Formats: sequence, C-alpha cells, structure tokens
Amino acid sequence: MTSAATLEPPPGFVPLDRAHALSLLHEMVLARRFEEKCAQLYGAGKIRGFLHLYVGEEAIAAGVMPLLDAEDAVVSTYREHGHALARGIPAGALMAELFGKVQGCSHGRGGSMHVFDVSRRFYGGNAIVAGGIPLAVGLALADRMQGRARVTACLFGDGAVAEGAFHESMNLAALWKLPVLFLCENNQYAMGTSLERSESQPNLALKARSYAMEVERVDGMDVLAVQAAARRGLDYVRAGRGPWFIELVTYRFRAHSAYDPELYRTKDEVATWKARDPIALFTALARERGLLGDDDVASLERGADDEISAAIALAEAGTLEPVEELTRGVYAEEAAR
Amino acid sequence: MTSAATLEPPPGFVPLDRAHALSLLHEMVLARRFEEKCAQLYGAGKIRGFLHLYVGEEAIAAGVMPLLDAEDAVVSTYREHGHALARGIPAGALMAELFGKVQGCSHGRGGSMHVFDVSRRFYGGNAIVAGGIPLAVGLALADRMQGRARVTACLFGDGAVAEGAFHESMNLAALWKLPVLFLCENNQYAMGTSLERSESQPNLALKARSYAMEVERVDGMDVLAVQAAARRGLDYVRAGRGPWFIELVTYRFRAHSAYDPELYRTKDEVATWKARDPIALFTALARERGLLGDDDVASLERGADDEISAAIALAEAGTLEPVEELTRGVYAEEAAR
Amino acid sequence: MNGAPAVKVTYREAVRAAMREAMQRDARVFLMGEDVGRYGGTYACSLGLLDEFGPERVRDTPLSEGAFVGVGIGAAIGGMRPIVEIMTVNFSLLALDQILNNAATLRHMSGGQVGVPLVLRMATGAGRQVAAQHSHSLENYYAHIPGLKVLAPATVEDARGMLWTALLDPDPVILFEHATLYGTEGELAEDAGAVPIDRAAVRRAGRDVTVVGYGGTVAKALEAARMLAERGIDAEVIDLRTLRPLDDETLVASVRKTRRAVLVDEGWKTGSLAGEICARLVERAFYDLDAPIARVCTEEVPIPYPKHLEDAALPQPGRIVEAVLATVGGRG
Amino acid sequence: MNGAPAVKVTYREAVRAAMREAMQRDARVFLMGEDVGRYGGTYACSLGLLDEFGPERVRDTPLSEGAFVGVGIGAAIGGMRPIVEIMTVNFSLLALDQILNNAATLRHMSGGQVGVPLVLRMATGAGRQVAAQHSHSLENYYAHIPGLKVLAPATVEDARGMLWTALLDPDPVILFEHATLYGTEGELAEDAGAVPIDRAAVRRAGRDVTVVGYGGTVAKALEAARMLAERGIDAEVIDLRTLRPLDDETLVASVRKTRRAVLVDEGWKTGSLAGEICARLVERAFYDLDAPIARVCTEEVPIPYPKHLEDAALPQPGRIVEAVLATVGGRG
Ligand SMILES: Cc1ncc(C[n+]2csc(CCOP(=O)(O)OP(=O)(O)O)c2C)c(N)n1
Ligand SMILES: Cc1ncc(C[n+]2csc(CCOP(=O)(O)OP(=O)(O)O)c2C)c(N)n1
Ligand SMILES: [Mg+2]
Ligand SMILES: [Mg+2]
Repeated sequence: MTSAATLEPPPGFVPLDRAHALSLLHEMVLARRFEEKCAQLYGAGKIRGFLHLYVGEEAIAAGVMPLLDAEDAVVSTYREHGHALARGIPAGALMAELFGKVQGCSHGRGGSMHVFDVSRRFYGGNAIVAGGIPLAVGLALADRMQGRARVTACLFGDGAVAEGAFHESMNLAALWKLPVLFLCENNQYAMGTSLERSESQPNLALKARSYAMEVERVDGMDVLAVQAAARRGLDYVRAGRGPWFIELVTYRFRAHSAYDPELYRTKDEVATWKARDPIALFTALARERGLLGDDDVASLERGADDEISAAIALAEAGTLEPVEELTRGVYAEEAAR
Repeated sequence: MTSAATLEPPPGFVPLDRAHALSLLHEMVLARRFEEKCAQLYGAGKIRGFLHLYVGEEAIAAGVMPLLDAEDAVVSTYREHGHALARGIPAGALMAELFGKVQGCSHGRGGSMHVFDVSRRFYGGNAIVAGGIPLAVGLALADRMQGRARVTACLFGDGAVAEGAFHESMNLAALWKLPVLFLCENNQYAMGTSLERSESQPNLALKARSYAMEVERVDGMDVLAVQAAARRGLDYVRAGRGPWFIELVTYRFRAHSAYDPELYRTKDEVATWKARDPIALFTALARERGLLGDDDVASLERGADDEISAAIALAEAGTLEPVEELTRGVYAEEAAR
Repeated sequence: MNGAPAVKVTYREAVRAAMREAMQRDARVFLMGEDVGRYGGTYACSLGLLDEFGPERVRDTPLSEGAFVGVGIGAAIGGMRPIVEIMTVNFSLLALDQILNNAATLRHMSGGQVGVPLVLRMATGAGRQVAAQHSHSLENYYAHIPGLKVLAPATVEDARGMLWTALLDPDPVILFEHATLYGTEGELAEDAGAVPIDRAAVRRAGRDVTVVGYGGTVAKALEAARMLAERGIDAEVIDLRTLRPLDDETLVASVRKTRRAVLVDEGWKTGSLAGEICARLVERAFYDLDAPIARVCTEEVPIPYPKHLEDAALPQPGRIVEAVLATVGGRG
Repeated sequence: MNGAPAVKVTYREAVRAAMREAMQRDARVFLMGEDVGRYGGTYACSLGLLDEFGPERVRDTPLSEGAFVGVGIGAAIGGMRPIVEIMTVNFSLLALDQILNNAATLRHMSGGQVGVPLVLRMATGAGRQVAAQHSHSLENYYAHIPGLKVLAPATVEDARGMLWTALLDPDPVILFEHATLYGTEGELAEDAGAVPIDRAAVRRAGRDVTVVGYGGTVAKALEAARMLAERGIDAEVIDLRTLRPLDDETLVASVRKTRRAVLVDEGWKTGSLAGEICARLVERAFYDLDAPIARVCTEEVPIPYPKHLEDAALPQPGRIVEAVLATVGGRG
C-alpha cells in the first residue's frame, strides 16, 4: 500500500527464474512480432479500418496478464492486441478478427478495435475513450453482489483521464470499494496531444488518489516493476479492500494509427524512449542474471514467428460471413438462430 | 493562497463597519423573506413547476456578490433566487419571472430555474446539474482572449462534483489558467443523498486541489468568512493567475423542492444547523460589536417586506405573453421580430 | 388476466409493485439510480423498497448518469439483472454514449458473445411547467437505435407487466414513464403478471380514422376520440406501447380499415417518431389511404414555463380533433 | 461565383481554406477541439493553421467533449466566434447535453437575451471499415432540436461557403462533414464566398422520380441517377444541404413534378431523417404522389467491420436504383 506522498514502488531486487523469464519474454516478443506483421498486412490491404499498435508498451500486458486468474475479467481499449494475446486469446483468432473473418474472436464483426472473448472474460476492445471504464466497475459490482472473489482489470490510456467517464467511475469504484484494478497506460500522448498540454496535473496517480483510492506509479518499460506493482495491487483488491490504481509510464514507439504523420513529437524524443525498449531492457537483465542466452532469444523469436505465420494462414483461409446474415447478432433471438 | 495541506482560511478578526453590516444583513434578509413568500405563493398556485429555495444558504450570495464588478459574470444553478437578488436583479423582475409574466427577467419563459439578466451578466439559472460549469469556463476564455480583466463566478452544489462535466471543466480552467472563481455550495445533500454516500472523498476542496488549482474551504454560514475568502480568491483570479476554488460548507433549511418529504435527514440534524442560521449568527455578531441595534434589524425587515410586496404587486399586474408568440425566441430572427 | 380480483392502483404503485415483485422473484435484480433509496425515488416509485431490500439492492448513486448507466451495463454482463433508473429523460443525454455505444452495440460488435440484459427506466415528458431543460420527450432518439427495445407503458397494467417482461429479455430494454401518469389510477388484477412487449394495443375501436399515440398522449387521443364521437366521427385509438420494434401489423391493419391516420407525439414535430410511423404507413399502406396522414406533435420550441404557453406547445385533445376534422375533410 | 478562375481543390482543402479565411477576417473566430493543432486535425483539415494563428486561436483540447463544447458555448456568449470541432459524430453524444440543453435552449429560456453564435463541425458517417462505434450517422438527432441549424455540405463549394455563412449566424450551427468526402475533389472559384444555408440544391434535374440525399449519399444518388438514365429513367437528385430548417419548397416542387420520391439516408432507417422528409411530403404533396415514397437507409444493424458487410449495411447506388425501379413500377 503506497501513500500519495511517495507514489513510488518499493525498490529492490525482484527474484526471477529461467522459466519465468522465458515466459515474460515470450509474451512481449509475440506481441511485438504480431503487430509488426499487422503493420505490413495493413499496408497490403488485408487489415482495414483503424489499427492502433501497442509496440513499445508490451511490458504492461506481459507483466499484468499472467497474474490474473481465469475467472478475473479484462476490459480494454482499441489498442488491445497486446492485452488480448497476453490474456491467452489465440493469435489465429485475433488475426482472423483483423481480417474480418468468421473465425475471428468477435466473429469478424469487430475488427481491431473490438476484440472480445467471453470464454476468457475479455470484454473488449472499446473504441470510445474511457467508454470501457464504467463497464469494468459494473462487472466488479456484479462480482461483489454475487459474492465472487474476482478482480476486473481495467486498462485505459492517459487520454482517458480527461474524460468525465473516468472521474465518475473512479468515484463509484472507490465509494463502493469495488474489486477493480485500474491500469492507466500512460504513453504520454493522446494522439498528438501530450499529457502536459492536456492535464493541469500530469501526475495521474495523484489524480486517482483524490478519490481516496490507493495508487502507485511505475515504470511501464520494466516488466518486472510492472509485475511487482500489479501483484501488490491484486493482493489488495483480492483482499476485498477496494480498487487500486496503477499508472504505468510508457511510450508508444509507432504512430497513433495508420493515418498519423507524427508532427507532434521529435525523432529525438522517440529515439530516447526506444533506447528503453522493454524487450531489450528485459533481455539484457535476464542475460546479465544468466537466465537466458543467445539461443533462447533466437528460439523465442522463431517460435513467435511460427505462431504468427500459422495465425496468418488461419486468417487467410478463414471465411467471410454471408451477406444474408448481415443483421445477425443485434438481438439475442437472432444470434441464436 | 492556501495549500492543500491546510485548507482553512486565515483566522482572525475581520473589520466591519456599520454600513457594511447593514448591507450584508439586507441582502440576507431580502433573500430569506423573498423565498418565504415564494413558498406561500407556490402553495397558492401562483408559482408552479420546480421551486428550489436557498433558505439557510444566504450568507454565500450575500458575501460574494457585492465583491463582483458590473463587468464580471455569474453562472448559477436552479437554486438561484438568492444569487440573482444579491447580484442586483430587481425583486419585481424576479417575482414576475416566477409568475411566468412578460415582465419577468427571462420574459417569463424560464421560471424559477432559468433566471437570466444579461444586463447584469447573470447567465442563468441552469437546471442540469453541473451543466453551467463549462459555460462559465467559456465565458472566462472569451474574456481572456479579448484581453478583458473580468472574473466569472461559477456557482454549483456539492452534487455537481460527481458529474463528469465538473471534472472536465476543472481541468480546462486550471490547464488554461482561466479567470473563474468556482463557488461550490456544499449544503451536504444532493436531493436526498448525503455527501458521504456519494463521494469517496467528501472533502471537495481536496478534489479540486487535484487539478493543481488553488482552493479554500470555508464556513458558509459565516458571511464574513465567506466574504474574506471570496476576496482572497478574487484577488488571485484578477491578478491573472488562474482559477480559484472555494468550498462553502452550508445547509439547506428547507426541503429540496416542493415535492420532497425529507425522509433522508433527521429533524435533529436540521435543528442543529438551524441553530447556525447565517442571519442570526451575523445579527448577533454585529450587535455584539455595537454596529446594529433592535431598530435596525426591524427596519431592515420592514424594508425587505415592502420591496417584496411591491415585487408581488408587479408580478400580479404583469401580463401573460400572447399564445401567438409561442415560437418566439427560438432563433435570433424571430426574437428580433 | 385470469379473474383475480381487480383493485384500483396508481401508475406509481404499479411501477413500485413491479420492481418489488421482481426483486422478490429474482435475487439478481437490483435497482440503482439517483435518490431511489433514502429519498424513495423522485416520483416516489421506490418508496419503501430500501427498507425491504437494503442498500445493496436499492442503490443510491451519485449524480453520475454516464457512469452508473455504464455500471449497470457491466453488472448486466456480469450476471445481474439491473434496473437502472435515470431520474428523467432530460439527464439521459449524459448516458446516451453508454446506451448507444455499449448497451446497444456490445452484442453485435462482439460477434454475439456479450449480451446486456439491462432494464433502464426513466420519466419523460412535459406538462408540469418545469420548463425548457426538464420537459423533453426524446423517445425517438432511443427508438432509432438497433440493439435496444423501447417501451412506453401508458396504463397501470403495462406499467406493472412490461417491467416483468423487460427483465426476462436478454437485451437492453428502456421504459419511458410519462411523468404526468404517475398519479393516474387504473384497475389492475391483483395477480397481474407479465405482458407482451411487441404489440401495440387498440385502446378504442373505430371506423373513421386511426389516431396513434403512446405514453402521455394516449389519454389525450382517447379524449379527442370522445370529442369526435360527439360529432359523429368514430376514431380508432392505438397505443403504440412498444416504440422499438414497432408493431407495423396492428398499425397497418387499422389504417387499412379507417383509410386515415393522425399521429400524436409529444416529441418536437421535426424528426419525431410520428414521422417514422408516417413513413412506415406510406411504405406499407399507401394505396389504402384516402387522405394525407397528419401529425399532432410538440411545436418547434423549447417548452416555455408559463402554463398557457406550455399547453399551446404540446399536443392537446383539441388539436387532435382539429387534425382529424381536416383529415376526414369533405366527409365531416 | 463571379467568374474568378476555378481551381481544383479537395473537400479537406476547402474546409481548411474556410477556417483560415474566417480567422483572417474576424479576430473573434478561433478553432478548438481534439488534435486540431499540433496533430493538424484527425482529417488534416487544420494542418498548418497552428503555425499561422498560434495556440490560442488553434486550441488543442483534452479529451473532454462535453466540457469543451460547453466552453465553446460560453465563449460564444462571451463575444467570440468559436469553431468547435468534435472529432467525429460518434463522440458528440458526450456533448449532446450541452448542445441540446444549453446551445439550443439558452436563447429561448432566457427570453431571447442569450444568443449562442457557435459553429460546431464534426465528421460523420461510415464507409471506412471503422466498425460499430465509429460509423454513426446521427444527423437526425440534431435536426430534431429547435434552436439549432444543421448543415451537411456535400460539395467543395458548400464546404467552403457554408462555414462562412454559419459564422455570420447569431445562432448555433452544426456542420456535418462526411468522412469519405474529405479526399474528394471539385472545382471551386478562387474567390468563392459565403453560400446560403437555407436552400436545398437540385444537383441533377429530372422528370421521373425525385431522389433525395445529403452529405455522403449525394454522390451515391447521382451515381444511381446515371445508372437509371441508362434504363431510360430520368431522376432528379436533390441535395438537402440544410437538415434544419428543411427546405420544403424545393422538395415539394420536385415531387409535384416527378410524382415519385426515393429518400436516401445513411442513418438507420427507423427514426431516420428520411422518415421526416417522407412525412413532410405526405403532409404537403400527398395528392401529387403516384406511388409510395420509398426509403433507402442503413440497415438496422451496428456497422460491421468487414467490407462486404459494411457495404451491404449502407445505402448504395444499386439499392437506390432498385428502390426507384420499384417506385416507378409498372411504368418501367
Ligand atoms: C470519446 C472519444 N473521443 C475521441 C476519440 C478519438 N481518439 C481515439 S484514440 C484517442 C487518443 C486516446 O489517447 P489515450 O487514452 O492516451 O490512449 P492511447 O491511444 O495513447 O493508447 C482519441 C482522441 C475517441 N475514440 N473517443
Ligand atoms: C444532470 C442532472 N441529474 C439529476 C438532476 C436532478 N436533480 C436536480 S437538483 C439535484 C440535486 C443537486 O444537488 P446539489 O448539486 O448538491 O445542489 P443543491 O440542490 O443541494 O443545491 C438533482 C439530483 C438534474 N437536474 N441534473
Ligand atoms: Mg496515450
Ligand atoms: Mg447540495
């Protein structure tokens, strides 16, 4: 439990073994490679609509998701491929969704911004900034009212903090002491608007703190720090003590979406942050500690690439829904046809 | 300038002379008597719709309004009779509005919840909780962009703090350092919902403080304390340093509106607060200091009653707008007919 | 329904009974909204429920329409059966993003996976001199949205029975309760139960003209029909009951018979639901019409405070009569 | 307009030129919205304006649609002439309370005292595979509101000229820019100026049927007309241009001539603006109609992501042609 005064995680050496290191790196590499492929496939016209990539921010999903139980829930945003993969949605089902195929995890109806998988309690994929936050609070309320000891993890960006929906939801969650783990992915920009040009108080953990909520602020490029913070938060929430808020300071390496000319930040700034690439940072640390070698990294990358190739093959081979089914899935009766 | 740590106004003796005491008391008594009459007139069917009385909270309007210049603006709520009178809207124009007559300050179109007087820069009278706050920020922006050294005073209740519109507006005002004096009339209830059942952090000044805004919390039953705080705030805002937020702790002596059975609070609680009636408190203080005598109070009351009688006469004698003009005032062209 | 004794109840009591029984019947049902608990509901619809069910199930919320509607959506997804009360339709705009972009849309955009069995109730309408910001009738905003069902109970039976059916529905259902109805009385069987929510009702059979209303305008339409009967004109009055999906069949059957229609709607005329009904009748029964379909709607003005102007702005029996007379035209 | 040389410009450039000239002309004009400054506008409409006018007049806002629209209203009351950009109509729901309850209503409820000369721009519509939450066409929500004027420029001339006129208007004006139009090109006189905002335009004269569209559907209606011409059917195509107030005169005159109408609208069919147009034509030209008025609207489904389904959900030239053929019926 961290007070508003410090807002820094307890320092110190986080223990790590080889299996753990391999799995963390696997999550990050898979997400990275998956999305680099997505960028190509977008260029090739296989993926359309809006495509928001998570490249640079993978440590967050990789750090948090493995700590959630199957019964916990996740509510995410339109920048959710990394969350989805780390939550266990198969790369094939995700890629098929991006291709708009029936084999997609949202039956092809949603596309990149609307990834759903109820079997994994992954409730989207929401393209209205801050629009998913009240939903997460409601899922947590349902758990509390039904006496289930579950957590709902709610992810959103720094931009969401300016929206009224964020504030109303913080208040409800804190007032009713609901089991939500709020994860604010502060990549310091909302499209082209930097945090200091959009928030009078750019320390977002402090803002959450004003709801008498427990908060922490953490280096989102350090997967171990993320994981340690998430563990502290989850312990608190699981103990039934109320919500917990983590601000994860990170950076988006790529453009906001495919249409963004990136006029709002300098190449230098991007380069500085790329020097703190979470994958490179963690690889170096794991090697330093003697947990991973050259071969391991190479074989992880090969494994990821194979998984992605298989995903693309599945998506390519997938089927388009017949036009006759256009109005399916609007109401339950029809979905059940 | 008060920091978040203290949140209390500097203590001490506030100087006061007889003329000042008379005028403060006049404002409070006029508002009180005016509204007690309104309650009767509502019972008699002369006033209809929703009627929200300010009884108990008069020290706020009486303390703040005289400090505003003619060029300053006021944005208020549906509980605004006291604000309107203290701002100088004639009792007759206000009463005629409550009667729905053409002589009303909103031409009879608005009624109790929509009191306007542009000649006094009184911009309503807004019946959507928190709905006026962005407007106030916009008025301040217009002043800033046009290089005018004006202040916009923005009044709202404790209930408004839960609304997203409040938060979005606080951020914009603080981020852009706009000349707004925020006045949160914390009467501790939003209809039947007490603050501690609606806010995880019931210290509202602290909430505003999370926007890196200067804040103060003050006894809203003490007209001198209100005035001293408002003066500090106005000095800061007028100096072009940005917005200032005052939480004024007060109490509504009467029901929320004519329909409220007041199930949510005890008679005891109401009695405790009535013992701190701002008019009685101030009268006692002024007499203790030898500034006012029995006669003064009685004659102030008589004066107020005369003013109110004249207002009612004006309203009674006022005219109803012809039905043929029903669609007037929707667009400018028509208003200009 | 089945011969149980009928008692006189107010609309308000019917709403309360419906909520009470729903909470007794199903532990997943709870009520949430501004002042539904301690205050007893702005319109006293939930008076007493807090005592009976406690603050978890009769849950007062802060003034946060957007968030608490979203919380209701999340709770519905999470297995509860929330009844979320928005105090009035006027404040529902603050929740419209959640309603349109989440409640109505989640099932589809998740490819059928995420259902939202949420019931939203709100008061609607004008007629009480509460002026421009508190007198809206925005039913057509909601009737426009695929994924929603939209109801407008106009009788005590519907107030009680529609909520039941709505709570059985796997999709989001919105109930509009016209604020002037709460105090009205009607006969209701003591064991009155669920009623269908996909059918309009013929409230008065007639041969000469079809008058269509819903919610707060049904009584006005019936009053107009009485006035018309005195002039020898036999009006059929249809209560839409369900605004989405619309019951085309009942509407078309009536117009096929009467060959004339007057549509009454408390929404502003331009862009009203009455326009939609007109278009549907044109699409489905054009050749059956003997005269142009007429609309009696609210004038294009924010609702003024004074009574005489408010009355003039809203549909009234007299205006309905006039419209019918113009429609039956040469015949009259 | 007056013989100045015409140049080819994109719709996006026309919008930009309109804003630029407005800011040059009138010091009270400023632009405010999400990413209008540094980013240059989501659709690049304001690219370069920050450099020319600085951050006070090209003002990036946080993600706070409700508040910054409200701030625009306040600034308009305070003497400025704000152009507030809501990135897309999809997010405008978060500001709808401010638009309806303040912008549209303040003048009336203040008894005529408070005018709100605010210009609101937003992108609208589907067609780019951005799925269920980002593809709305909610024009009819706004066209429903007394106190607003609602425009839908479909040509480069209107994109440039309507903004000018809107800024001269003492009341709030909303411009809907269909997102698929930004890249389209047209000829525009170099000195093109203000255009009227109370008139529909006949984009193609014809004798056999009136096809009505606006914004993103005008080009589709014209394409349908070309296809119909090949079959010997001469369609008149009307571009509504102004959705509130509607230009009944132009619509009625056309239908009096053609005696048939097909209404095209990217809104969901139920509760669409097309329904309103139909009702007005019935009210004003019923006896001139030889066939039921038909509507070609968006299917009753949130917009699906895959292209083939999105295409099927939206009005298309082929569907317009079919509707016209059914309307001209026996004649064909
Ligand atoms: C309510 C709303 N307003 C605007 C947008 C357009 N938009 C999409 S993403 C985005 C930026 C959001 O920034 P942030 O929350 O920091 O998330 P990030 O994209 O950085 O992950 C904006 C403005 C939207 N989707 N929803
Ligand atoms: C957005 C909105 N929601 C609900 C209401 C109904 N309502 C009117 S006044 C009120 C209570 C407001 O409380 P507060 O802001 O504390 O002001 P007070 O009435 O105590 O002066 C409520 C819930 C409203 N007018 N607007
Ligand atoms: Mg961001
Ligand atoms: Mg209060």
